[in-house]
Amino acid sequence: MIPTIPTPRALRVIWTGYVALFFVYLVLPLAVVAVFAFNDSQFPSLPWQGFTLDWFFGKTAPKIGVFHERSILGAIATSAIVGACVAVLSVAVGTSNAFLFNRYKFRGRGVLYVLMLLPLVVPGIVLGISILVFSSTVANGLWDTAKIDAVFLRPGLVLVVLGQFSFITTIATLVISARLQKFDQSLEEAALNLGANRLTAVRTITIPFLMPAIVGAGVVAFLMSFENFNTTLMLVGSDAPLTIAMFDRLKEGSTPLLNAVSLLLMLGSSLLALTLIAFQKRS
Amino acid sequence: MTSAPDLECTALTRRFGETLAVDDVSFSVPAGSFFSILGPSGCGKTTIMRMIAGFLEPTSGDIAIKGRSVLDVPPNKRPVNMVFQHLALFPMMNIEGNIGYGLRRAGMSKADIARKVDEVLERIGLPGIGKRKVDELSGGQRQRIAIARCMVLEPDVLLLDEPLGALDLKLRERMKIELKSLQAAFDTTFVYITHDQSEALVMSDRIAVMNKGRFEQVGTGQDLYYRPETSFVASFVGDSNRWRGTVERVEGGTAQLRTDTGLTMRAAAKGGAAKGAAVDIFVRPEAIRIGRDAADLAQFDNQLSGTVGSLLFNGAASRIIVTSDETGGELEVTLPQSGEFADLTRGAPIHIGWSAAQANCFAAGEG
Amino acid sequence: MTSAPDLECTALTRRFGETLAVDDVSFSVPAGSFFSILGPSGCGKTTIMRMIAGFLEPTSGDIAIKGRSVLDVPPNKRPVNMVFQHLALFPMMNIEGNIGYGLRRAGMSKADIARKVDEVLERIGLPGIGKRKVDELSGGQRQRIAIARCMVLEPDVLLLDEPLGALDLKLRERMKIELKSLQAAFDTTFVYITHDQSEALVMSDRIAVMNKGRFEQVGTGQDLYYRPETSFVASFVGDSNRWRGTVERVEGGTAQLRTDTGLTMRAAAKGGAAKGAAVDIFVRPEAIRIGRDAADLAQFDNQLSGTVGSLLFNGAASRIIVTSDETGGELEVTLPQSGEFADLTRGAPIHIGWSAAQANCFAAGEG
Amino acid sequence: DTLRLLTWGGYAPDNVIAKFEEETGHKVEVTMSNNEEMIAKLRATGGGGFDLAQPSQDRIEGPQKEFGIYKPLDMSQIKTELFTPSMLEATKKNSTVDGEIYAVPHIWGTSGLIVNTAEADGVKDYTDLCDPSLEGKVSYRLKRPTLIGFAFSMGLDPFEAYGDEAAYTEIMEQVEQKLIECKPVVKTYWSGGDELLNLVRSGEVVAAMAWDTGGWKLNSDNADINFVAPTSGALGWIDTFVLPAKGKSDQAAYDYINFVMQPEIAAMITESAGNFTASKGADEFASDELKAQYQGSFPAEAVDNIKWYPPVPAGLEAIEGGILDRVKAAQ
Amino acid sequence: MAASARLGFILLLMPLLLWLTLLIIIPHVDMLMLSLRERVGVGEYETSIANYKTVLTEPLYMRTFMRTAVMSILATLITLLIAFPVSYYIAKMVRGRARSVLFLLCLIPFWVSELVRTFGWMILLRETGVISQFLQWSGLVSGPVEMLYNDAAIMTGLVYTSMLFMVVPLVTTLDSLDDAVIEAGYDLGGSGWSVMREIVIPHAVPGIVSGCIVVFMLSLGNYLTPTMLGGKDSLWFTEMIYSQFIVRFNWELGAAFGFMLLFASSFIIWAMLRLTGQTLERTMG
Ligand SMILES: Nc1ncnc2c1ncn2[C@@H]1O[C@H](COP(=O)(O)OP(=O)(O)OP(=O)(O)O)[C@@H](O)[C@H]1O
Ligand SMILES: Nc1ncnc2c1ncn2[C@@H]1O[C@H](COP(=O)(O)OP(=O)(O)OP(=O)(O)O)[C@@H](O)[C@H]1O
Ligand SMILES: NCCCCNCCCN
Ligand SMILES: [Mg+2]
Ligand SMILES: [Mg+2]
Repeated sequence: MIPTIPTPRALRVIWTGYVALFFVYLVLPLAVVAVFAFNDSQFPSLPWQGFTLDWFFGKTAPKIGVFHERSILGAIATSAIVGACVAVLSVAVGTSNAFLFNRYKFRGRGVLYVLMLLPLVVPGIVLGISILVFSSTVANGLWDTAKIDAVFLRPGLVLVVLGQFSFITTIATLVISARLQKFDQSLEEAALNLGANRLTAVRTITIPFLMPAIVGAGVVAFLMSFENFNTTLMLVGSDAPLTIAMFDRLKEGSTPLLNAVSLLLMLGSSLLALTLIAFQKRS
Repeated sequence: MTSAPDLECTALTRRFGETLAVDDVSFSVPAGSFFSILGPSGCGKTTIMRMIAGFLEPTSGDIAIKGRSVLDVPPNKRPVNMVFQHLALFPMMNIEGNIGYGLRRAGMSKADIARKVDEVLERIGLPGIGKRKVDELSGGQRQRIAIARCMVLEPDVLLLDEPLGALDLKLRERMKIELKSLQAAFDTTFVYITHDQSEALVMSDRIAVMNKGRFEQVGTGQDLYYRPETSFVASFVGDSNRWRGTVERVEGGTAQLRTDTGLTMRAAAKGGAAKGAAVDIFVRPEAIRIGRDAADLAQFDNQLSGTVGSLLFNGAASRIIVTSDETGGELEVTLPQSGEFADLTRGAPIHIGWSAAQANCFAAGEG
Repeated sequence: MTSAPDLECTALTRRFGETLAVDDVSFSVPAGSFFSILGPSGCGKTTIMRMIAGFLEPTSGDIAIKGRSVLDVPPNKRPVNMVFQHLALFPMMNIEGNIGYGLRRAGMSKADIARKVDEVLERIGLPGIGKRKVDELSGGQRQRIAIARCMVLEPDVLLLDEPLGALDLKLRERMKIELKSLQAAFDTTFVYITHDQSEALVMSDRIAVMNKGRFEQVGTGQDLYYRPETSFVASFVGDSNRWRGTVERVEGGTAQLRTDTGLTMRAAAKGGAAKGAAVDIFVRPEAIRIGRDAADLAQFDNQLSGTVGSLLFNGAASRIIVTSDETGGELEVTLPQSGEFADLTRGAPIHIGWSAAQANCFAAGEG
Repeated sequence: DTLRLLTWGGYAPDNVIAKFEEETGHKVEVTMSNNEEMIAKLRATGGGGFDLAQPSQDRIEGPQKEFGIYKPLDMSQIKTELFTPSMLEATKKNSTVDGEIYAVPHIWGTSGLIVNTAEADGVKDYTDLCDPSLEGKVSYRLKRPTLIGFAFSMGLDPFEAYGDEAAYTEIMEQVEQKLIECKPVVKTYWSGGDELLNLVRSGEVVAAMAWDTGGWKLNSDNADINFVAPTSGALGWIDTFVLPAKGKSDQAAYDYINFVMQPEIAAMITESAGNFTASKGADEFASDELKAQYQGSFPAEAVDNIKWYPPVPAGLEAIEGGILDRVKAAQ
Repeated sequence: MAASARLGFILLLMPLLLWLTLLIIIPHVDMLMLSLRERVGVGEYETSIANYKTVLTEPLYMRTFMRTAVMSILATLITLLIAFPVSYYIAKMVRGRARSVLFLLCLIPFWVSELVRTFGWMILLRETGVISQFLQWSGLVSGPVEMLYNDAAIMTGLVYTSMLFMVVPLVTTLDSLDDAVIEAGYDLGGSGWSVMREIVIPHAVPGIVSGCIVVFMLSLGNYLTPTMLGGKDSLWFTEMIYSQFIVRFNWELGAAFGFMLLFASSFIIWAMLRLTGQTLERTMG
């Protein structure tokens, strides 16, 4: 049960075996995705046709590798841009929210807090359509009344960013709030007491304290944006982020090209996560 | 008086909604002295300190430093600094960064800051630790850094809010003595708040005992301990045997009392202890003498025979609990340090006595 | 002896990898007594207790309860119960649920459980709080519930692992006395561990002083305080002035010493203090007498004149620091409770003396 | 300028795009889609977000009337001489709304059957896909062409009923019955052309309703597999060029149309998409193999039997949608 | 000072209000209004509850709706059952480095998108896929087996995708249970099972609830897993929303569907919170 309590050996063995199986279950799908990126076949499946790097570096059809596939590279860039925008926006608003809820007691705070949590329990697709409906209403209204064509209110990257931002901000707020709650406010008072004004105190003391959470929230926001599908699906316009582009491809049939992209994604996010862990350890 | 006191509070009052946290408190602290405010949790100590530091506005009253009112001065401009209860050292900076923080805010040059920081580290006996991180220091060292961080700004008054609260017992004992000598070294006015009477007694020049937002008594440690003026002070400062009782007779400064438990005794009447009044009576365990024979104690105004109920051996601070034969009431009595009664056993008959002057009685309070 | 002791540990040893946490410890606790293990943090106290409770297996040695070895008995079947340092009350149950937990596990009927729970709540002076939640109780009340939860199971031995550690000072003082009377009321064997000497001294029938996995001395509080057998016990139990020194001469049980600071003194030689040996010397502050005149102290083996360095007023426990005229070394001396020297001022000349019997010296340890 | 092109998979191969960019200096962004999603996207954007789209010719009049998502073509910008006249005329006719022309043809082809004759020799018509002996080895799309195809092979004429919602509903309900009955035989409903090809190539699927071009591609690898025109007739479609209402680079769009209709370029597209184009003379450049496959699948009577889609009137899609959902949900 | 505090308050309040009103509240209100609109002709609309009537009277929609809800609840329960022993193992049975390594391992699958994870399952489960081939190779089956395109495949995928969101809150709450409390349970005579039932599980309730809420939400709102792994056999509610919006151009009905989904998820989450006496702030915040 816990190491200090004598437990029957059999139970211990069964339990450990179960956990081992669980990890096999976790790893298996990713492992096959990774492995078949190197299969020299048009279809990510057995039999093994031999090892190839064509799905990464191939230049000629049908085996055009990721690094020569313009549309995939473009989609990665789009995803990165969207992710960066979402990360910056949601961390900024999240930090502001964290300060608001942590520092001020005001009427309606409870209601606002629950409202702030709500995007977490709204299905992503509903978030997507509600934003799509609203922005279309506004855009159509502008067009009908003033013949103004508000392009940014039509499906496209702006809406994708807003749609993802609408729920990722909640997560950023929670992550940053959690750390701000651990902040000892007397540190700020100490700074005031030592001659800093309010803004300087926040800048020199509170923000450095929050930094690990801010960076953490930023990375999490970026990753979540990068892999978001449901909300994006409803809001995407002419330039699709990677998940949507891959989904469109997948509808056209699986090819090891998708395995190759997936493998790169795994490597990318592992790298990001490791950097994050290293950063958190350091501070 | 020629020079104004370093700190002077006049009729200071602060409300939080219904709560009257600080209630018409006035005091002044002469330059270079160590002033403590002693009181139980929630009595308003921190509130006073935060008003002085500028984090709270008084509801009414005035705060003057070196004779000039500071009410309109924002906290970052007041010539007072504060050592916080949990020290509030900045964990994201090293020691140098912490001590230099105030100097940087004042716009001092880098070189000057470095020099000053080294100087003050020297002064607190921790030279060369400037590059260390806060969490690489021991509790006592942090304590000193927190003080140095303030002292480097040369404040007129240093405020300390229970700075020893977080330390363990043995370290706290040591730091009491060290704090006092740091104050002497810096020669600055210290205003110290605590709920631990022994801290206040050991370190302070003067102590204010605070209760429910008001100062009950201000004086030296001896004043408070030997000459408490209120029932609260008598009970809060030092240990006492305590009874509720009524006055049966008053004669000069001495009252004849009967406790609710049935004991009769003579005590020094403080305040208006009129006949028939309900009073609180306090007798310190060390004020009670023990004898094997009633005759040994003939000189005392109050005498009692009983049996030893419990032996609370605690080295030099050993006590016994004496159960009165007459009423069954219990009294704590300190054993003499001489070890004369070390051989007492549970259930042994014993006689005790104490003088009326050592028993204080006050009009009964609610405390 | 006719009846086996309630608890007997024989050559108990426990290693954690390289660390020898408990090193060949043997002791026995007679039925109905209060046994304490006193030692600094990390000395192995908790390890002993967890072996007794069954949460750790001894590397070697035996544990017997009422004469029967319990090594093969799992923790939930051992006739001992434990009060954990942070109490470990079940926050998901109310008080009744907590106290009744063990009884439910034993399969007792609902009605009987309810009756027993009421009974024990009565006994610990908290009748009628069965329906409350754990977090609606004060620290002291929780303490008592934690004990009641165990006592309702009528264990042969109750183990207590620093149960007062989390309480504040005043409450701790009160609980010391209360714990002792609870033990008397339940008449059960208590094994109590603590690093606070005053807790151990006040409550225990016998105390084992533990250091680095070993028992240094086992005895009553008086034994430890007045007759320490090792340097560690002398320094850990009670306050002392302490020097390092060398033996210049030995005469019967008395040694002539010179401290590293240059003081000479006569002390009771404990253990093998041979000529030339390095020793630790301990003198309790309350063992030193003060006089205004050197002549008043003629009867003492050791005498010294100096000046008052600091006054540490603390009511009955007031001390002064005396600076030796000769060597500049400092000694802490307790002021008599009589208040005879209450008028001393800083810098006043003073004489002090103490007898050789009150100074203990031991072969120098590392402690 | 940047040309944002909304088109089908295979219609804008990389080599063509590269060549176009090189010759005109425009940049092209390609989004792959299908009819429904093309129209949905354009509807959501009010006809913005793209500069050129390629819906089928039957999907122009209805959506334009209802949502106004296209803009009329300026025929003077289009080199009409590059088009096969009959196809140009047919498309113009079907895409004229309020006297304005909205579309010109690009690629045409048919839907029919892909059959692995070694395994499923008996499949000659759509309804043969329901043969229980093929259980777990059949696939088709769950889209409107399937409904139409099944209707024809059940002896009904859905095109006839286009104007009559009640009659159309009745036909569709019969088809629904059939498809639900057929469901246990189906392995999965495919959604993208290459997905189906993979299924057939790996042997997981032996008979399917699909586009002709896929069958020919498979035939090149495995002679057993080929496109078969169903006995009730293949369904003929023409995918077109239209200008979204709020497209911003009309010039680039016209340039693109004129560029890809050149015979050599059109042949490159045929190579990639597998289908013939409306470019006059491009067939000469097409590979002999493809021509042979086409002729193999389409004997003369089969060509005559092709059922060309008339424009879809508004409202039919709602009926079809309900049918499709019910088929999908049936257990 | 009071004035500057007030200014600060307003400055901090603005982004929150803008975000919540413009991206959450108004869009949902607008969607509600859209769902209450009926198309009566080309470009003509009027207010009515016709869309909701359609939802309630068309058995297909209700069936899909119920099916999605039931499958999501099932997926939540299965995830909980699988994750609990694992979380307990990580939180309480291993120590030190191994512990953080195991915990990190749990997170790894979630460093890639759901699409990739689902893709992995497709490669594993399909008729010519890895598992089928392995079974044939090992002689357990004689011919290829199709494991894709059925409800079991959907369940596998849903549980897989949700695992993290169950394991993390469970490990966190179990971690906060002091070992001494478990030891006290034993010390007072408890056995493994009774300690688990009376102490560990009651303590873990907040974590269980928050895990279940998130997992349920994610399953209900999932689109990729049912469409890709379920193939012909699953109509998921989100798929219907998608097809109403994208394929049918029927935004009005799609909006009504969206509201039904929102309502279902809110209701079940509310019921879950009520039943366990938790609040949203406590479990999510
Ligand atoms: N910001 C506040 N709002 C409302 N009431 C407060 C506030 N700050 C303090 N109080 C109340 O004022 C009273 C005095 O509090 P204060 O913090 O000054 O006590 P204290 O003597 O410092 O106690 P402690 O020793 O526990 O620190 C208490 O009753 C407290 O509840
Ligand atoms: N599970 C363990 N693994 C390794 N070393 C341990 C373990 N438990 C205890 N120790 C080591 O054994 C020694 C004794 O520890 P123990 O907890 O018994 O001390 P303690 O006297 O109870 O101290 P404290 O007063 O701080 O509670 C310490 O050095 C400790 O680091
Ligand atoms: N490979 C792309 C095939 C495109 C087919 N368009 C078909 C339209 C059918 N209505
Ligand atoms: Mg305070
Ligand atoms: Mg311990």
